[in-house]
Amino acid sequence: MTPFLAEQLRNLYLLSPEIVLCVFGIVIMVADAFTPAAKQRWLGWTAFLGTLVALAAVHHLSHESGVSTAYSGLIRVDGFSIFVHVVVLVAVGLAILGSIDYLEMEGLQRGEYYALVLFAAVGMGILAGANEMVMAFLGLEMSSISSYILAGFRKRAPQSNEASLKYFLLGSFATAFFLYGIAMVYGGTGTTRIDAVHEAVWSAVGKQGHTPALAMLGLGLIFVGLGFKVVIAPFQVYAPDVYEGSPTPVTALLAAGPKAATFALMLRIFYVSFNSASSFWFWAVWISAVLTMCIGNFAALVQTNVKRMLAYSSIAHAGYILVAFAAGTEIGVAAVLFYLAAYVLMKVGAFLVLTHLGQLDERYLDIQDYAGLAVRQPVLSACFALFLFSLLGLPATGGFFGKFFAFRAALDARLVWLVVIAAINSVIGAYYYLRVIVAMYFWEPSKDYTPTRVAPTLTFGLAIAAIGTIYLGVLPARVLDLAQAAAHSLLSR
Amino acid sequence: MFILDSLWIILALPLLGAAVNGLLGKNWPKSAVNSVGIGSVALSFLSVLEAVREFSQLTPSQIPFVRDYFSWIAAGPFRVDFSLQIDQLTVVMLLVVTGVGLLVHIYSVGYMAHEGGYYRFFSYLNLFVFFMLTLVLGSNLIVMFVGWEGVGLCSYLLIGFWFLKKSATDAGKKAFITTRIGDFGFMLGIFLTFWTFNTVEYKGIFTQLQQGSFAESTLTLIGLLLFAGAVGKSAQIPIYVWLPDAMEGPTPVSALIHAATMVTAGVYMVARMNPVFSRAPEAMFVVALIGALTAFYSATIGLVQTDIKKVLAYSTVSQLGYMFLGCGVGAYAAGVFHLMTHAFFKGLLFLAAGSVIHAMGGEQDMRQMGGLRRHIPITYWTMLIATLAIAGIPGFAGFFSKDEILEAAQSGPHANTALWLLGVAGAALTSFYMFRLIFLTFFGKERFDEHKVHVHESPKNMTIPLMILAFLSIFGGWVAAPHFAGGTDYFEKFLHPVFTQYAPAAAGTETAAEAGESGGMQLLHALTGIPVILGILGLLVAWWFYIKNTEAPKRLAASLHGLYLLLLNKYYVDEIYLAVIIRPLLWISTHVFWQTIDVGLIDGTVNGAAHLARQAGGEVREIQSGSTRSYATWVLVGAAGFTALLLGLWWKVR
Amino acid sequence: MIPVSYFLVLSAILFGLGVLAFVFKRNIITIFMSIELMLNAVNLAFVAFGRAWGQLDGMVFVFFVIVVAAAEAAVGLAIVITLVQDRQSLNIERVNRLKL
Amino acid sequence: MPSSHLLTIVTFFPLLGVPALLILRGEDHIWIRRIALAVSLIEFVISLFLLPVFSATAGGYQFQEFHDWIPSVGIHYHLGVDGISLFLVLLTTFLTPISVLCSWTSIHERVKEFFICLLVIETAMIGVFLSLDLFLFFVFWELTLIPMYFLIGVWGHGRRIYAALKFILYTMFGSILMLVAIVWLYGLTGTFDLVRIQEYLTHTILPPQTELLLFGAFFVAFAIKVPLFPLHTWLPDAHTEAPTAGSVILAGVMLKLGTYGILRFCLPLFPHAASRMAPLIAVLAIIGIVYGALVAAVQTDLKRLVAYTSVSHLGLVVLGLFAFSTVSIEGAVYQMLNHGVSTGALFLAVGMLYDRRHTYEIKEYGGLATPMPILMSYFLFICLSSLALPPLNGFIGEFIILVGTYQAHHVWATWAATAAILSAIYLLWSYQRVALGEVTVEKNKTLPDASPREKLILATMAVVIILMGVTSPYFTRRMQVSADAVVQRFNGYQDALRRPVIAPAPPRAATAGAIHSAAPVAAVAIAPEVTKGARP
Amino acid sequence: MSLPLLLFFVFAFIAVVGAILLISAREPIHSALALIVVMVSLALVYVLLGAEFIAAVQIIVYAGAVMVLFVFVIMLLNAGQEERTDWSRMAKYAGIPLAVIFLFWIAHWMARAAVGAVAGYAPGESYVTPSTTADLSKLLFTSYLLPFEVTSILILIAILGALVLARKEDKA
Repeated sequence: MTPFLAEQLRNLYLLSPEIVLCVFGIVIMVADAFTPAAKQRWLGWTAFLGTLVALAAVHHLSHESGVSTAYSGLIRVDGFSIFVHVVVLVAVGLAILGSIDYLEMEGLQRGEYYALVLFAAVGMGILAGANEMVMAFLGLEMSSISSYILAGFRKRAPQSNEASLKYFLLGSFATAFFLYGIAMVYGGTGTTRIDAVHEAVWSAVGKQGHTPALAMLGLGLIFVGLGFKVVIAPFQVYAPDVYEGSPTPVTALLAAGPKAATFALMLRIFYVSFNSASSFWFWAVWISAVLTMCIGNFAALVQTNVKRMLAYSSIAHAGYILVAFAAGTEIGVAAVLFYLAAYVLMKVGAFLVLTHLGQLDERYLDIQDYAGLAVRQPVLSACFALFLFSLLGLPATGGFFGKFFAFRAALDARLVWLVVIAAINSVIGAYYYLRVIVAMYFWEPSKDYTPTRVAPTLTFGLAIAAIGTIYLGVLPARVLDLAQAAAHSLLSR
Repeated sequence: MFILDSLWIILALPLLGAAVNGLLGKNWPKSAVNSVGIGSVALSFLSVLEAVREFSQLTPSQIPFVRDYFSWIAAGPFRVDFSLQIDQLTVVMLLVVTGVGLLVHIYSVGYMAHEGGYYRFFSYLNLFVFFMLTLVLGSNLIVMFVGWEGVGLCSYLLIGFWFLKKSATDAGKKAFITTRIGDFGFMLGIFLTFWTFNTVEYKGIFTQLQQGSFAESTLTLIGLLLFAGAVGKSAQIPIYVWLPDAMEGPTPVSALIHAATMVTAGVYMVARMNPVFSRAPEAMFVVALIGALTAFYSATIGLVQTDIKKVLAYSTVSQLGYMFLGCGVGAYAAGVFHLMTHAFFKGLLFLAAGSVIHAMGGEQDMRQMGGLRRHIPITYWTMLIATLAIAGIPGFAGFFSKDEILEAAQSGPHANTALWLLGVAGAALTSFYMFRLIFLTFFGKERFDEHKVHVHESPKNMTIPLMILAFLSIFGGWVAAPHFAGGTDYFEKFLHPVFTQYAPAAAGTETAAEAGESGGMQLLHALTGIPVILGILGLLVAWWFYIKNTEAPKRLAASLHGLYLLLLNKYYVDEIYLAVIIRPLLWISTHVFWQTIDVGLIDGTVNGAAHLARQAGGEVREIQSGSTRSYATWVLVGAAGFTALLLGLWWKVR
Repeated sequence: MIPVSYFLVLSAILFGLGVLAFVFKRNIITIFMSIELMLNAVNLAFVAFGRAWGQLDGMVFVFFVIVVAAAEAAVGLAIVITLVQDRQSLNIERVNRLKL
Repeated sequence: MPSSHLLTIVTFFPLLGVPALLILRGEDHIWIRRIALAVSLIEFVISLFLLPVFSATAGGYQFQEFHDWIPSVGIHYHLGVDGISLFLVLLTTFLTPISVLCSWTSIHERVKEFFICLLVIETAMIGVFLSLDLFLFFVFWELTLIPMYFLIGVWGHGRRIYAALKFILYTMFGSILMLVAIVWLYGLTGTFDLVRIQEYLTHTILPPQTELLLFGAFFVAFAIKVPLFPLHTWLPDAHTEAPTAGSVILAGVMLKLGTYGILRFCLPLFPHAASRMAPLIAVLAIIGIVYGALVAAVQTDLKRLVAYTSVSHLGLVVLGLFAFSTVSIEGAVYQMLNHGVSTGALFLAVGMLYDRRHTYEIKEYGGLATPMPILMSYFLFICLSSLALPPLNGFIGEFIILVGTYQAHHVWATWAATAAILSAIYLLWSYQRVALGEVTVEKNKTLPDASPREKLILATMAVVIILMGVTSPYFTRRMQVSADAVVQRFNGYQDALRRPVIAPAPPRAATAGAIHSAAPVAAVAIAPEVTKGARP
Repeated sequence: MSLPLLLFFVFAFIAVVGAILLISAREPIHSALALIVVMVSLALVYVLLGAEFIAAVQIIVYAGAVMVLFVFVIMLLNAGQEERTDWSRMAKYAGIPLAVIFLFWIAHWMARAAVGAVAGYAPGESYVTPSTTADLSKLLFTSYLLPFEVTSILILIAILGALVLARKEDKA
């Protein structure tokens, strides 16, 4: 084998999860044309299989020791990337499981849907491993453009269209900022390679005594672009609308996947490229964290639409993640990663429950509809309660440890007041989560709502999410170790 | 040494009786219940007798005779054993408690024969005897406190025995709560004692007092705090108010608890703690002052009461005042002596009054009686004896004890003329209102409807206790009689060690004014002393008013209308307490604490915060106006803001 | 010779105008066009910086941006068409069913 | 020291009942109750095995168990028992079967879930008492909330939802701050292990400001739970709306979590801050005592009344703790037990009334002694225990606390002693209104007296009340060493303060290497007064 | 003033005016045309920068393809005059002023940064660097091979999206 061929094979190997997803995506796309409507759900299973195979590929990659780069350093395969891949793939897999019956019910069962989901996953995977802003940009766009379409997948529903349009316009708007940021960073440092930017900044600091102002400006604009995607204040505005309007399984995906992947990119850019400027961006993160938590929680307090409430809740959670982000330490990275893992499970889990509860045309999303649900559907209610408790941050759930590690990281960096604000916020947040539980458990059963049987597919998905949530809540040690290793690999050269 | 070594038997018997009756007696026949009730107390009494016999054989160094049973409280250095002790003072109290207790039990068989809750009654009575014995037998303040509170409980239960009557339950509650106010002081006294002496054992406290020197102010404070407990329990000014109300209970209860034993616990306690008081003259003065004031004050109220038991109740308050006066002027023995004689004659008075009430079919208003001496002669005679005794007519028990107290107040080491005057005046009033009671009840014409009320003499099981007590009311005082003839006061001699063993050295061993005048002169002096004269005067006035000239009281009442009303309404003390303390407290609790602070302020703040949060949520959601352009503006705000922030920081650092 | 900063300032002005257009315009398609304007500004900046650094990487970036913009345009306009079929209006202010 | 898994068994045994209950059909109420009762009784018996083996003289924690849980963060599964927690555990295991029994007939709906909640709550509470790892402690602490939240919310009365939310939000507000403090403490000491933190803090003196903030965060969490005035308003609501078993558990054990926490964490870990804040806290405690009693007196709702008595009683416990004497602390611990039994019993009795009439309004009752003498006798007896009548249990605890407090602070004890008067007022008054007099409401004339099951419950409580009144040294002797240790530590700290203060050098967790130093610098700027001196 | 500079100012002026026209035009089709003007003039600016390939792509892809699409859609939807509806208050009072400020803010820093902060840049020299299409394509197919491949997927997504969105809704 020639060295060239060997290198190309290795490149392909290192990129295997994305390739697997692409292949499955294309296969589904093609198969769609030849599959009769009645059998379309098998495409969903194929997509799920795709995520499993991709996971297997990720698993295989995880045996790589140290840090490898592919395609002349454009892609970095390290523990960090692998961890984020897993998180993203879990989110995608769960979302697919939630979609199969949903689409059936809505009469939207199409191969394109799953193909788009898988392509979005490719984008997220690229984001996770990007070591070059071009790649980051492309990854971001792949996941975004797929998301725009997915958000509008329920074309019959006006709110789905609206969500799609808003997401598209604002998403592109933010992308423009992101790109301009990249341009400025490029202008300031002469490179767009993430690790090279670090060196350029560092040498500029050495020569001129400070970070180039252009790079700084660029960082600010990058923060805008990425902050938009991870839904932090004041760029959170679009999220509730989009999350509410999108088909629920898509909401699950949107709330989890892109957020996790974009956070990964943010970590790379902020922690690696602008590591030496952390005293500057720290304040941006700090302010944004406080705003995000407060806006998310306060606005959620007054929501009666549970789906929208969960959308606000995911804003609040982005705030908690920022608390860990603000720490600026390796522990902080680990905390962010762990939080993402827990968050993906509980958030997707919660939205999956809504997938079922909403019923046809997402009719039942008001809190009133869930009155006395616990009597009629005890297991589903228990499941929902579990996710809500986890979102709330009660022990024995993943959410608790997520919050705990976040607090720990922030306190470790002496961010006492930030943690206190986060703590108070999480109590405020408790109110609206508990209100749903109040409705389900304490109220008299609602008359309008007729429960339907939970489909096996969804049950399977919910079981995974629930077990995962509890696993992270009871035995977080292993995942935490992985997160720490990932954090370490992110920061190692 | 059978009983002395097992002092607990004395306690255990009544407790057992109480438990058996209380738990099992509900469905038993009355005879079974009362044999358990009486039997246990009788056995206890016999044990006491045996204990006294054994006690008399102890050498002085063995006294007080202490027995530890078990460690009851052990918290760090605060250790309390459940231990009992017996000394001369205890002996007196034991005899009184079990003796009178036994008589009252026997009496109750007849008195309560027709009442419901018979088993309950005997159970409570036995329980009372148990606690009272605990009180007097305890060898430390805590065990005493147990008995102290326990008798309070029994008092509560027995006053409210007829729990269907609101007045009865009110009275029981009032008794308990009011005495608790005193107990508050008592508890603080115990705390201070422990703080000072690091122990609560009598022996330890007294020994330290003797050996070390303690600040008089501390001792005074201890004395006053302990005395506060006594004031509550023994119904002295200003918290005597519960005792008259306590007459809502069955009469045997009044006799035993609210005359003979429980209410004297305060006196016992002061006497018991005499080493402390002896070193705190100011505390002693307060004791004497409160005692004298109460003695006079409640006697004035007794003048105009018409309820036979109320008269006796105020009389009890008054007599308790004498006892404190005695203790306060240093004549502890006299105080205890009066305690004993009072137990006899006041117990008798109550039992006899009970007999009257029994005979009258429940009527307690003396204005509805009259001429009863022909119908119930035994009751009449015994009651007369008791009245003579309480009025201090020479020869009767009360004469000896009361005179001794007044004498000490006049000429003892802590003599105080003003207090003496109060005491003497009280004595005159006592004589008056007691004879008023006798005359109204037993003399004159029958003021009741003989057809409705079938007046009958009480059964034997009621009259025999009366007779025994009458005997004691006459002769019970003679143990101290020789004193008046210049001889030895046997009672005092017996108690002498208790009050001298730990007495301050300077005070010496004087207790009775034995020296000086010759015996004959003394006797003459005593017999012609002002108290006696006034006592007889009181009798005569009462005779004048209620036999001779029955219109006189009305005229007097009319001419002194204000004073009369004041007395009749007991100086409006209950009303004042209600208006000044209870009502405001309840009002503040309800309106200020509960409604304003709890509901308004705290919950208001919390709910307000919640409301505010929701309102903030309502405001915050306005950001989400639904307009894409406004969303873009927010992104722009962020872009401008954060770039400005970053470059601002950059500018600063550069 | 033209200083690079001239290009950059031109880029900034165009970007700013693009932003202004986004918040100013009400027609969805025009708003979309303002995004294209912003992307154009970005491209200019990339090329200018690339020149400044003497590298071609900036131009490569522009290439990708153009590709993405084209893809976005395809999808975006499809979304717009779908929406207009439903709302019968191109006014962005009428797209406010989802709010609060 | 015998190394066994006894503590783990004690902690988690009740959970065994959960799958057993889950298997049963929901309608099979009889077997559900039986199994719940059996599990809780066996649990009680198991917990009794602690007693003979527990050494009264050995210091420190006994029966310790130590396993890794999340090693990379230094979180361990560390259980241990000392004289303080021993009896609290027993109290828990004792009250749970009682609660099961008292819910025998009063719970008709979702019976299975009800008993599952009870069993879970038992495990959580025992876990709180036995945890020696701060993190583990916190986990159990929070776990107690959820089942209680459901107990109140699902099986409660009228305003149950408001009460349940109020309960959980109040408590969570406190506990989240505690979590922050726990993590912060971890940052300072590098461990979550209580024993090691204690050791560390013996050698190192925290900067006063830091200590005060940490103390405050812990204390507020505990004070809310206790509840200390003015954080008490959730309690009356929670009690009033909770089902009887919920109230029994809540008053009997859950409030003790607060006082236990103060004793276990606030005092030994932050002695200086504790002593600085002691006057303030004592004043609050005293206000609580008097205020709780006065407000209790004027309540018209029986259960609310009892709830306010808890405010008063636990104020006394807090006072005892902050008097810092062995005597008062032992008294406080003992009083925790007493309060658990007495107030638990009060709630039981009140619950029995509720079962008959479905109201707590006092004016709906009156003269009940006539139709139900036995129940009312027990009620009176329990009232007497609660108003600290010697020689019943309440007296012992209250007296010891007051004696101990008085040794150091005359004025505090004097104010606190007024409780003796006030408790008599509210209890006897309410008893009078409920039990005495003529029967005023027609319905009440035919109410049945205590059933055998109720008699069994009440008699058990009565026996315990008497036993605890007479045999207190059995308990206090076993607390002695532990209480002494707290006081010693406190005194030792006072000595240490007189030595020159050495700025501590906190060991950092191995992985906690900062990748840069700028963020912490910025962070310090946020809270300079907080972190000042925390790092050399 | 040298010719390139003069040309630059001319093109820049046209571009800015085009952008302003885009904003001020009330007919979408006018805006589209204005945007085409901007694009073309930018393409000319690229030429001034020595990026002829980009200039060509700009004309072909942007002005040629993308804008045609825009115009096509405008025609398809028969988009008339912009509707005058209520202003979003947020956009009116905050958005527009802020956008203006932002414009100057960025322009200010761009001007400043380009002069001082860009390391290794010497005015005048860099203009001689050859940028041939060949060099560019070499770079594109070596270092940037992966993104190039990825764009194919991106375009696939776009096709898929257009397909999904444009397909007639079958009645469920």
